[in-house]
Amino acid sequence: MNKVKTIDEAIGLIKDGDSIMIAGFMTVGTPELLVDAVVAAGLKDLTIICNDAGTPGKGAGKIVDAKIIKKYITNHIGLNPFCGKQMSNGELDVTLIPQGTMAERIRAGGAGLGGFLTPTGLGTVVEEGKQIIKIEGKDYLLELPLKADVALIKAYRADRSGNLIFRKSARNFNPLMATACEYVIVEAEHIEDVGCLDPDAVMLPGIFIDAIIQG
Amino acid sequence: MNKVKTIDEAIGLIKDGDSIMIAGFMTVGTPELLVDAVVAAGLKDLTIICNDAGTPGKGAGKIVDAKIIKKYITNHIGLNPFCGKQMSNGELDVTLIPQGTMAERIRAGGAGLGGFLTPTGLGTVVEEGKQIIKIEGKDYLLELPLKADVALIKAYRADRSGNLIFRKSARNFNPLMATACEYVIVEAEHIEDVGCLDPDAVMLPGIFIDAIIQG
Amino acid sequence: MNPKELIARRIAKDLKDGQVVNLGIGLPTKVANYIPEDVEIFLQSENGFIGIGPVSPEGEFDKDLINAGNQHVTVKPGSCFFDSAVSFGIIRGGHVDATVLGTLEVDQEGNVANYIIPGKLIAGMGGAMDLCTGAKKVIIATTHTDKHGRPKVLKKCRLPLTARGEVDLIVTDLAFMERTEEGLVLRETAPGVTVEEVLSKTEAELIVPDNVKVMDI
Amino acid sequence: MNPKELIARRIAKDLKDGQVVNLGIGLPTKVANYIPEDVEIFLQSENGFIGIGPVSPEGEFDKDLINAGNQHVTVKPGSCFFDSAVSFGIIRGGHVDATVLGTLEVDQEGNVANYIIPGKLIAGMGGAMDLCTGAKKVIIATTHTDKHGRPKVLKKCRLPLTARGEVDLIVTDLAFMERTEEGLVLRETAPGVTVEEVLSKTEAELIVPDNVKVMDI
Repeated sequence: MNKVKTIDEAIGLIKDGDSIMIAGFMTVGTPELLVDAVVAAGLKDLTIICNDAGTPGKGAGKIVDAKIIKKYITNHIGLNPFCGKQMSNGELDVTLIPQGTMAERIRAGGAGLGGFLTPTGLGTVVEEGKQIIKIEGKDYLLELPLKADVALIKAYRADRSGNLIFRKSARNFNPLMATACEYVIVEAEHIEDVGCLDPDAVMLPGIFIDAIIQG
Repeated sequence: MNKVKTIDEAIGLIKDGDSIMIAGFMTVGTPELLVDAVVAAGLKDLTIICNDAGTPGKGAGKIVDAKIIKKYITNHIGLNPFCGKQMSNGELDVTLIPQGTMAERIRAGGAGLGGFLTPTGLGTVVEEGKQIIKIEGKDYLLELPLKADVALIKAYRADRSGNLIFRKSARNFNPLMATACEYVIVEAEHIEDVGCLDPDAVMLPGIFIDAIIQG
Repeated sequence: MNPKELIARRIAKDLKDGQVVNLGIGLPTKVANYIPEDVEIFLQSENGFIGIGPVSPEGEFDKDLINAGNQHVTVKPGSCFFDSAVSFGIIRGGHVDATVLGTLEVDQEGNVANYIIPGKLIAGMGGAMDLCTGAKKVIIATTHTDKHGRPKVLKKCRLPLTARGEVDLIVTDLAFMERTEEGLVLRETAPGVTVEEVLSKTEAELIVPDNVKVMDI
Repeated sequence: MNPKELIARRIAKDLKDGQVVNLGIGLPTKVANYIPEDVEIFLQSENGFIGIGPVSPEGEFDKDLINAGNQHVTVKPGSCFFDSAVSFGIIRGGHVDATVLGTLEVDQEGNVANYIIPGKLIAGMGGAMDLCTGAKKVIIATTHTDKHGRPKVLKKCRLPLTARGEVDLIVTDLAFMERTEEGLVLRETAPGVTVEEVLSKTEAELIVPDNVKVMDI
């Protein structure tokens, strides 16, 4: 099972209006070539789910710059003033959710859970419109799973079947997003033959990966 | 921070009536020396949480044989006829929960979640007494977190601060249980100096570990 | 042909290249022996890995490597290990294309009962409830009747359920049956077995279309 | 002494050997510089690791290694990396002993507001909501007044909250305050600062016990 594709083949299946999860934390662990290709493909009306808004000209920031986003779901846009400006002047619909809740919602989406109870956000705007459930005398917010059409992720090493190893803090949202999307493309720094990776060291099973491109 | 202890020091903090999670799947990944020590210590009225009941004379089976259990929470006792017999004749209170729900409940306990929604067990005895919550037209059971006083886990490699690496299918419940218990003892096959483990290869951060014994 | 081999062969034919499959203990495990050479299947073991290979040669087992049925096995190139929460995230999350399970009872509504006979056999559900709920396709592999000759494919399960309404296919030594919106349909009979014989040994109401085929195995 | 150094030094004194600590962006990050040599602290970075070391030397950074404040850092021996779900499992699960956060406003009920000024500054909460809710001890590190000299320690926060009732300690350049069941207690004043000065620059109602100490830093 060889999932290595050209970047055009891999990106060609993304459509206008798709929801796309982009991995990375302040651009570390973000697949820059895939982000470039999404912008170059002229896609529009995208829903983007990403930890942050990258920085101007880097990471998810390139998609913000291109103004092809309909809705942005994130937890921190402080490093990208263009994102805050587009949000303030009504050009961009930004939904802010707590980082831990975001990670857990994506995990829940991938793991087939209908939701989970978290204390994070109680007493803040985050609780608006959400069900509060009391367990053993303590209140929790019911948070729902988050899924998307496409995940763009970045790995350090991949085998041709899609088993992945991430490196240092570039791991972050990568393995989570890969589980929660219909179509998953990974940009790998090193592509190796099946059997080259230590099975104990693999951080994401290849079954989650649809296409691999050379990073 | 050196957490290496003698087995007596490590086991000495467990008390009668404690709840104890024992890692392993059909005895693979179970810390046999720690289980032996719990039996030898003459502890009683324990609540045991374990994937299965081990086999007679091996793994959690040794605790079943010793008849020191008040309550057993597990998902499969098929390999230990003594457990089924004690359950049938009313000697042992066994609660059966689905394996995936068990794993997720332990994870939730460690991750500070108040519960989660799962479709597993709908329409079966598992749903008895549980809240059913409908999300986007689909029913889910609300399952609650599972925590315990003590976790007995097994690792392949440990550094002296408790960072752990597991091996092959001996990983199973080990990293989960370590996050959900007040006091965590690991039996490690190899104990190494801090700095010897590749930080990317560590499967459980040392902050979860209280005591390390030589396996 | 041995009835169990027949069942395993028929199920193996139904698996498609690239699928992720979980095989239950016993008869379902045998399906792995009959997967065509040109079909690559990723076998998932719910105790924490993908890429189950053949059973270990006698005396050469790895103490840290068993499948979910407590057999010492090997892994294929490209395998990977993970913890139990990840494993059931894979299962519950719909990333397993098919699960093959044995059973005590199965019924025309897609219910399955295979983990307990109250007062008699107490095994526990293990991962079966999660597998039935989470896998995209639930395939029941069972002899058509029990050792006393009584039907196992029922109108309604009498034993405590493992899962409600989750079964997609039932493959026995006599028949290949598919659950549809209309009910349980008899698609194929085993070589040498008549529709009448299947019907006489089945408690469930079977829909019998005009074109019931003979299993091609 | 520089006010920020004073705050960082006082907080560093409060950390205990073996604790897991998460330091927020800016002033809180400086706390790491003043941890006593004989105290081992495990610094957690919510983007996915434990064991933050010093900032990378100029020009020698690792592209895959930043802290949550986007600084290229190093790691200490014994560090380990994990994904964002594990990271927030650690935080939400109560495995972080203390978190130190800067703020826009904090109040006597333990509320904190530090992520948004509607219509003006939109940063986002990042991991701050999870950290305030999950960490065993929430320490606010802030100048006592804003750049216009207005109190930041209020009766009630006016900005949208990051967390409700979660703050344990407030450490400023003027005072060390502890939240108790009775209210916010003034425990210490900075060297050269009188209780009266603290009271005059604080909007919150402060409980002033007989034995207010001078910070020992």
